[in-house]
Amino acid sequence: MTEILIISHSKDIAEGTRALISQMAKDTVIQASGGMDGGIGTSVDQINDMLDQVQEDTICFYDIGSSKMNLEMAVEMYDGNHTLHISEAPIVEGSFLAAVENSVGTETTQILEKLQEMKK
Amino acid sequence: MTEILIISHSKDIAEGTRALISQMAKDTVIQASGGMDGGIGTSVDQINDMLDQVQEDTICFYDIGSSKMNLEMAVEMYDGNHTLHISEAPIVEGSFLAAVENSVGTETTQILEKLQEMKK
Amino acid sequence: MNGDKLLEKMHGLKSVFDEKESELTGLDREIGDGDHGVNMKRGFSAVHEKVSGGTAPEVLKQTGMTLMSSIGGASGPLYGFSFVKMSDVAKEDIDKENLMEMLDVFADTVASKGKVEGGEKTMYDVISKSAELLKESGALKLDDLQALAQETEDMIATKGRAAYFKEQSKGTIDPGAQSAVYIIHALGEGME
Amino acid sequence: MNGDKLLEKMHGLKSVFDEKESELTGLDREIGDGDHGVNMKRGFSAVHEKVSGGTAPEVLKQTGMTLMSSIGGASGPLYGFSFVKMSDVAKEDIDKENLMEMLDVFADTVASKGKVEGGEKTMYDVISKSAELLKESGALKLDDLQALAQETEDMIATKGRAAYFKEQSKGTIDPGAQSAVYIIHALGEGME
Ligand SMILES: Nc1ncnc2c1ncn2[C@@H]1O[C@H](COP(=O)(O)OP(=O)(O)O)[C@@H](O)[C@H]1O
Ligand SMILES: Nc1ncnc2c1ncn2[C@@H]1O[C@H](COP(=O)(O)OP(=O)(O)O)[C@@H](O)[C@H]1O
Ligand SMILES: [Mg+2]
Ligand SMILES: [Mg+2]
Ligand SMILES: [Mg+2]
Ligand SMILES: [Mg+2]
Repeated sequence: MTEILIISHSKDIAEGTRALISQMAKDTVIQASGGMDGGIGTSVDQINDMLDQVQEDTICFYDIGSSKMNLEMAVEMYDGNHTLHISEAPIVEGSFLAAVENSVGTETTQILEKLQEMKK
Repeated sequence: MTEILIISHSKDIAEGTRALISQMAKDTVIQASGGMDGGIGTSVDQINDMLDQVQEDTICFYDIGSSKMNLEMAVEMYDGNHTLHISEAPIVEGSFLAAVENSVGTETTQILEKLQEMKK
Repeated sequence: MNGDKLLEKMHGLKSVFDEKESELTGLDREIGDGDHGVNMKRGFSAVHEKVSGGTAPEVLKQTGMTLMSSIGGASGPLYGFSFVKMSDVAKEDIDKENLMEMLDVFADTVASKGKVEGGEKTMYDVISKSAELLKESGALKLDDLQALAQETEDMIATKGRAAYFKEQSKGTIDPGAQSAVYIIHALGEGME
Repeated sequence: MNGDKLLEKMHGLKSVFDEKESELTGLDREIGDGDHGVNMKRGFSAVHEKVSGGTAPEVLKQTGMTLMSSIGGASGPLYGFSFVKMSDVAKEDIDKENLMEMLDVFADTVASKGKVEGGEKTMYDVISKSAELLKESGALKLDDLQALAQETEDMIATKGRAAYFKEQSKGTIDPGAQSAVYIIHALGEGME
């Protein structure tokens, strides 16, 4: 089953989004990470650490600009066996939709289509 | 200058979004609140408390379904002198855009137009 | 039914929801986020603690305000605002006819706030049929109300969190429809 | 320039960014989120602490990996990945010509990762012109590099956080362009 990965500039946004989602999508694996040095920021490392744990194809969400760059870079460097999708959907609402759809068994391609209708 | 109000199901999302935004929009007034009883939820009270503090026209952001209902209700019951806009834009990315645009002096109507291009 | 009697009923709902917590949470775990039991329990515990009396309309209004503040889910504004609105039409001494009026307001408020209609698998499916039930059967019996909630079992949810479950929302009674059974039953008790 | 010499330069950038922290932060406060000074300081403190030696390509690669992990802003992946990419073309003993090659790779990497071109008011405006500068003037003098950064002052930002400031981004040197001056100056020192 598809997994969800969340990278935010803020640890709080990452944690809060995970909590919000997991309430409704208990069987979906969600990894979330954010922040830098106790403040706002992201790093490729955090993403790499999450990618190391990935066990299935994964949809990845980011919040603003530079986390996207880090995410793209980490995905480019990834040499594992799973397909990684970077979604441009809003981090909270997009990952929520994806996780819930995923937990009710919606196909990944269909989830990705739904996410594409969102715009941030 | 227009103010920003954020209501989330998660205290962490609310706090994190505020932190992310205020870094770049230092002079924009941002109120953010979320969570219920230490967990996930929202209540009209939290929103009313924030609306009591509003000093200017305000753009309000919510995350998912029931926080919208609470927000609509609070806005309907509001009897202050300022105009309250409920935005359907994504909570993190929408409030970020609005705050930054606001802090560089973009007109509120133009900000609202930009927000309308977003979709969650 | 005067304010005192109504207050007693509202306070009594605390123990009802204490008892039904796991039932409601169980339903919400199937087609929601699994908090409806906790939400309703928290809401009516707060009512028990904070609503201390007055005329019937006053008790309704205080109950509504308290529910809005304390439930914490979608059902909070829906139930809360409905009680506030019912206080506008309630008499100091509520009779059967007045209760029908109140139930109509209850349904209208949920419809407008929830942007919901019948058949969408929500609390509205119970609330909207209860005035009719009272009119036709002369009472709000638990079994009859439960039958209304039961009708939501085969529905596919199109509002609220359950809507994410689409076809899979079939087979579970809507949690809000179930909690509405207890609230409306309490309102109607002793009015036969 | 061998690995030892390069390491010395990379370690030396720690004190440069310690000293320039408030300058860079000041610029980023005008047209960004005010963290570029802290970011660069954190990045090169980590390099000082963690990069301990090897051949020139090894030092570049370690520096890049460390910057990627520790800077924490948009400049992290841009500088970090650029150093990693430069390590692919760097010789064990870097001469002027090899440095030109490296600077071209630096520019190409930023262009592709940042999806940026010249005139967008970013670090790219300094980086992309530095190979040319080295070729033409035979050196990477601080004044000449600073003149490149200075050119960004009148530009309107269309990439990164500064883009949100639109016309108001005019009048401030791009923070990344300014930090690029120090990095490229360090790379070029003693190579005249
Ligand atoms: N738009 C709506 N209209 C009517 N009822 C709704 C609506 N959304 C949710 N509900 C009701 O609320 C119930 C869920 O309440 P609760 O679990 O307390 O809130 P939440 O879904 O926010 O966790 C549902 O079972 C349904 O009856
Ligand atoms: N897409 C991009 N392409 C090239 N350079 C960029 C891009 N985005 C940002 N930058 C550079 O990064 C600098 C800001 O870095 P920094 O403040 O550390 O990151 P952040 O903007 O995430 O806080 C900018 O001044 C600019 O030079
Ligand atoms: Mg619920
Ligand atoms: Mg809930
Ligand atoms: Mg910055
Ligand atoms: Mg930053």
